[in-house]
Amino acid sequence: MIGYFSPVAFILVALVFLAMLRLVLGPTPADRAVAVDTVNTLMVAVLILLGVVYRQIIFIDVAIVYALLSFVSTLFIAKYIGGEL
Amino acid sequence: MIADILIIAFLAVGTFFNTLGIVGLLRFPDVYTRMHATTKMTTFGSVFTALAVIIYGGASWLGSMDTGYAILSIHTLIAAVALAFTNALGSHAIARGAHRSGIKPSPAVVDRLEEVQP
Amino acid sequence: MDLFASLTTGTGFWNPLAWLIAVIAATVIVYLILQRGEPGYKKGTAQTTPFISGNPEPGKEMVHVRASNLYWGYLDALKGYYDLVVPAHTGVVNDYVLWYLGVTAALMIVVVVFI
Amino acid sequence: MNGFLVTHAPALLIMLPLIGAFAAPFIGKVSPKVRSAWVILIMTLTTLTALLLASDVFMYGTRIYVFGAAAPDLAVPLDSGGIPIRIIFTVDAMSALMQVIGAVCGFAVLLYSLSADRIHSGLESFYTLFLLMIAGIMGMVSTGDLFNFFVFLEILSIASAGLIAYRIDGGLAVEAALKYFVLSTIGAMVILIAIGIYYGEYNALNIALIASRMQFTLLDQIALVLIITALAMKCGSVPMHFWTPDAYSMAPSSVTAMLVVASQASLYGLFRVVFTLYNVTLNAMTVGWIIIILGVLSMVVGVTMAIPQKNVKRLMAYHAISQTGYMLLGVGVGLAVLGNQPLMDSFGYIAMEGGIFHIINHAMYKGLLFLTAGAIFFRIGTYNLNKMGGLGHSMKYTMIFFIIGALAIAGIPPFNGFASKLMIYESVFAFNPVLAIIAMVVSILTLASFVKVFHSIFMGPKLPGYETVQEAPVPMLIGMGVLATIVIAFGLFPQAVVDGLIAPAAHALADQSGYIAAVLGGA
Amino acid sequence: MKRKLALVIFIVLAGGLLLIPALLDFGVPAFSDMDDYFLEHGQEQTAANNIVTAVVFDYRGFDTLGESVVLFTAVVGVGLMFRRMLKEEEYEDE
Amino acid sequence: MFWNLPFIAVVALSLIGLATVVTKKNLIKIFLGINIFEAAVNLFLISLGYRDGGIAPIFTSAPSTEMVMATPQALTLTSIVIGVATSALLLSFAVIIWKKYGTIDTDQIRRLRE
Amino acid sequence: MIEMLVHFLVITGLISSALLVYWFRDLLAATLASGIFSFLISLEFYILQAPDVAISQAAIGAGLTTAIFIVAIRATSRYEGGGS
Amino acid sequence: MIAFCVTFLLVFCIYLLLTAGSGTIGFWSASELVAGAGLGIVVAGITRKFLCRSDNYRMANPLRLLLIPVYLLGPFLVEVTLANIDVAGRVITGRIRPGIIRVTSELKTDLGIFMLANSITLTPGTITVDIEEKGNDLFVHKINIMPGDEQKEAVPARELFSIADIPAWIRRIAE
Amino acid sequence: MRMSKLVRTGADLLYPFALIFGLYIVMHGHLTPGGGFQGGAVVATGAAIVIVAWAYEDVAGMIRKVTMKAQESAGLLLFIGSAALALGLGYAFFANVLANSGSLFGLSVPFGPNPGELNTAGLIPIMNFAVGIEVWGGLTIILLYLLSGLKKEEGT
Repeated sequence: MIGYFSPVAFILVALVFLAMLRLVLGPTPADRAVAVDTVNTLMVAVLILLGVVYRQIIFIDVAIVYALLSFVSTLFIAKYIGGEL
Repeated sequence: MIADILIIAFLAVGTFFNTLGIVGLLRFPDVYTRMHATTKMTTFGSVFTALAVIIYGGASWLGSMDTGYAILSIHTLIAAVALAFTNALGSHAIARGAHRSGIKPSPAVVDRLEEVQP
Repeated sequence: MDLFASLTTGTGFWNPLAWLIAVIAATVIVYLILQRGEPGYKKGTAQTTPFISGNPEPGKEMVHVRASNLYWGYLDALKGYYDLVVPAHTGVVNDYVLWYLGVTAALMIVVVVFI
Repeated sequence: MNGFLVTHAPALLIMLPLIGAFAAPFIGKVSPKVRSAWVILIMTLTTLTALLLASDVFMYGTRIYVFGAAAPDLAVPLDSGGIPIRIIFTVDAMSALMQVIGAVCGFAVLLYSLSADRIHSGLESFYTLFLLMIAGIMGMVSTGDLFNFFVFLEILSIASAGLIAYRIDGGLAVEAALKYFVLSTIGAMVILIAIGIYYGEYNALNIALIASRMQFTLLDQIALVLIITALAMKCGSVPMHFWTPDAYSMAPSSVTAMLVVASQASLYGLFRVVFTLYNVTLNAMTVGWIIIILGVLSMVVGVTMAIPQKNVKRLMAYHAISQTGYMLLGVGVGLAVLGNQPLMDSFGYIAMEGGIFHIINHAMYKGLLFLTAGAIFFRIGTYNLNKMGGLGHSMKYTMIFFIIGALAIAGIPPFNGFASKLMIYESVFAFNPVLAIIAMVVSILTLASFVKVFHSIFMGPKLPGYETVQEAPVPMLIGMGVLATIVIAFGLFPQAVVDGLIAPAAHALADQSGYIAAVLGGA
Repeated sequence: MKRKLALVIFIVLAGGLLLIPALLDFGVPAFSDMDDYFLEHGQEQTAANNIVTAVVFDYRGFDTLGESVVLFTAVVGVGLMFRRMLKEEEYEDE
Repeated sequence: MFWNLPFIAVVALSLIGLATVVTKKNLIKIFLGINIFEAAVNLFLISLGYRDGGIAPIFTSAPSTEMVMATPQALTLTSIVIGVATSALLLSFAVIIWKKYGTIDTDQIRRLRE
Repeated sequence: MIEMLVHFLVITGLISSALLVYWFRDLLAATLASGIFSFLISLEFYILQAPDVAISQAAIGAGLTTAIFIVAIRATSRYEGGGS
Repeated sequence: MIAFCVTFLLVFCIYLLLTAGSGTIGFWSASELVAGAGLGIVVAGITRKFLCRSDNYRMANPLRLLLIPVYLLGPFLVEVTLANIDVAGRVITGRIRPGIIRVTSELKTDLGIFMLANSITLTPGTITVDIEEKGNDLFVHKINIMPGDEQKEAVPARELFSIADIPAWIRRIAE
Repeated sequence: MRMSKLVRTGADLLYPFALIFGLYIVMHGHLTPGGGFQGGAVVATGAAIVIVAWAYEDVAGMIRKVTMKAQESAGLLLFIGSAALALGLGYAFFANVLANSGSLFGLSVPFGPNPGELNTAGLIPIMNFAVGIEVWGGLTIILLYLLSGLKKEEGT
């Protein structure tokens, strides 16, 4: 069953590149923030999948940390571009 | 066997929505519509990939009765819930910040917020 | 562990004890010479004020030689050198880092080539 | 009890300042007096420990301390196949010497700063960082583990940067601290790359183990370059000296005196890498000449840049660069003839002894000079030489201390600078006469520049505005007096010092196999 | 001029650093005796399953202390930067 | 050669970081360059300890095969914390300099020179 | 094999995001690129079997460092070359 | 005190969830239980003022908590799936008609409005852009505004969703 | 300034979760990936969420600088204290005297893969905890200081 997971991880990592394209193009900082947020989400999925691929259950903790903490930089960016910081 | 089919289906759904989300990120005209495409559709897709992992863990647990697989499922569930929770808040924060910084929704039929908060 | 041993320096030696004796002797001589001087010197009288050909004494800050005025000739003689070295201290962080990396690169060439 | 203290002294030397630093924020809340007493107590204990350890090391030889082992001297576990696996402190004669320098200087400077910095804000943080700086210096000079060296280097850099920026009033100090810290961060990272290279090649972090496995391949050469340039930059050698005048001139005077010691700890690291880590495997002539050239450049550029300066501390900072050149020159000559026993016996050891003796002398007299500059600033509030003058009438003791320091740095007998410089001149003359002549010329220029400083500050009539200037407070004078006493004592009894302290240190530095044997045991 | 110099310096540095991938093999370390010791004996000596933690807190515990001290130092330094200055404090002197 | 990819990345990243430090004039940009350089060094340390086909050195319910080395990971942990401490102090310097000088352009932060 | 491809992609992403940090003149965008760089290097640590370091890098490098950089940008100026 | 107990119980449950499968007392070992209790007390002491800022313990009712998974897996999942498919079509075809509209709801509590806003945000096609702090009116960016809606001053929250009555569910849970 | 009400409510809900998750990582440092630094950073990030969601003036009352400073120093002192524990028993600094001793955290583990038991590894969990609260305090206070610099700039 494990064989199914790694191609998906590959596709998701490739999608990160396309998200970085928006980081380059994005005219406003908000666009870039959206790109970063997207990358975060994709990365959590990649981490979960790779954790299964490596058969290491404990690796999932890293994904939880990611899911929790990538949020902070998003909030700071949002607060900054909203002029509230 | 059923588990296999479910995993493949969920992974396919997840990949499909993730891809479409990124396509939307590149195609849509302004911040808000891009946000529609990405933050929610990628969340949906990522949660579905996580669901695939959960099903994999559950099926293996039932097959082998190794508690490790149960732990895998539970932790993945927590990760998925945290992901959904934080993403919703994060995209709200970005949308609010973008609107406050003066980015107007460029193709828009109506903007009620602008009337209240110039 | 002789306290007043001579300092071994390879080719010569230096003994602080001999030096101390010499200094004490010199001090005695100086003192003797000083004893032979004019004893009538008193503080607070006109003896202590400088005599500048009848002109009034200039202000204290005029008498004092400023630090920038010292060694003017020396600096002027080495003008070419200083024009080279002083501008190198630009005060820009980037240049400082570049100097450091430059030395690293130069030494890398030297060490790899010469060893 | 004494045995316990001596056994655990290497660790206590780090732990005491650390505990003092951690508790200082709490104790500072009570009252300033209690805080001062606490800091003094910690510093006294540290100094006593350093002296105890040094006496033990000079009497019985290298002492090691293994962190985390069942017994403090069990370097190699029985089942490990003859390799040390834990962090090991290796205190040989050279390390002990540096510890004594750091402790004594720190003690004197602390006495001075208790009264000099009394009126400022943020003093809890100031003393915390001061103690952390002491801990960093102690750790750097006594560790026998490369990564541990890096960690302490970082502690030292961060604490120094915080202290340099202490006077944030107009931003100049922060600018200096920024320059220092950017450079030192990059340097530390480069050192980490070098450590990584050693680790990748030999799978070891212990200096003795790497030294025993050293092959001197191409990668080792690259690592050597990376590590010696970074450490030479940290000790302020030309042409990577640019941060030195900025940082030295803008830090508070007491901190500047400690920064001198800190830069010498980096110098120690440089010598340790070259002599203990590589020793005869490297091409001693080439690396020796590199160090000699760095030293000569430092001497010449430092002293020539010093002469036109108008800020007294900046001038002294350039002199510090110039004096660092002497140490590099002396030890570099020793390195250049390393492996050639007849030459080593005839002048190599003397040159190294001169260089190492100059380290301790420089720490003392340069610290003294910076402290006098600080005392003058404390009274008149400026460092600008053009605005000074006639202070000799009112600040007599400060003037005497300044004379002592100035004559010592210029190499006038009977002060200690003369002794070490004489050793360097004569041994370097045997190696290459041109270098010795350059060294003497630099010494003359040093004297000239200090004559200028002395004239500008103390000579001349009492300037208006400075009539009411008083002598510096007594605690500051005590701090300066400690250093001045050492300067005179080392100048009057040079051979005793050389025999007792310097020669063992030089021989310990040159003796790689002894170092390896002390850690690994046997061969 | 300076830009060209920087370019030359960077090329030399790149050459020097590229020796690392040229001479070190990724994935096949030459020596590994110290780490083998940790992997073999770490679990029984420290009773910790995570060998990284065993190394961080036991075998190299002193480094960890140093690292905590670094963080502490940085905090104290940052606090010093943002401290409340007294009114009568005057330092500056160009 | 393909397996030396991380080391090549280390070289590339260090050069990019150093180039940022040398050529950019903005302080914050310089700090970002320093961050990249630090990350490159961390990556170098981690790749040193990697063994082909090894697993993480944790004994909790993992298949028992060869393990990667543990020491570089410990060193990298230390290095990361040192990096964040460094960044914090540098940024606070930049904030103070902005307050006092009104600029964070390195060409203008040069009151101390000669 | 696919793991190797993932590895290759991640390293390419690392280098390109580092170049983005170099290239952006808007400091906020550069900081965001540096955030992505941190995420990717954390993923690289993960692939190299160092989960401890990956957690550490994710929490400190990607979360807090980005945050304090943004605070510092707010306290100074946003564009490179922008004066007061 | 109530706040402390509520926080402690919640935190303890999360800890137990994280460490499930460690031993034999239920799924847990004795040391995990002790450690969980200790850490729970610490965390509850620190965060009780955060979690229970509004001093409103309606959510402490276990029945309401049980409703949350039912809600998430039932109507919410259906809505999200439908909306996702809808937006997927829009991504491919590019037919959009965006705008920001004002949405009213009868929810009063912070938690209720929070859940509604998150549900709206997670449903593709709508994002909560802002909230009126006093009246709890949401401003929602919608990717496809129904013709006629742009004239309305405010739209009830129910009309944003197609099948399930999400606001009613949330009222059942949170109020 | 505060962020919107939704973010504030979310931050309040997330804070206990981040705290317990961080402490979980701290306590399980010897069993799973993680440890003092990582867990401390997670907790500090949880505090950062609260800090960013509320205004600085509000946060100054909720998360106090004095407490954080005390916590940091206390963590370090606990660390040094546990390291010096070995000194009294005749070992060197940092010797892990509690491991395999049968007392607190003193169970031993079999060699090889095993699911792990919290009550092992001797001093390591204690040190993990010490480092955890130290990093928690340190990183939080850095953020608070930087934000306080921001406020002062606006005041002048």
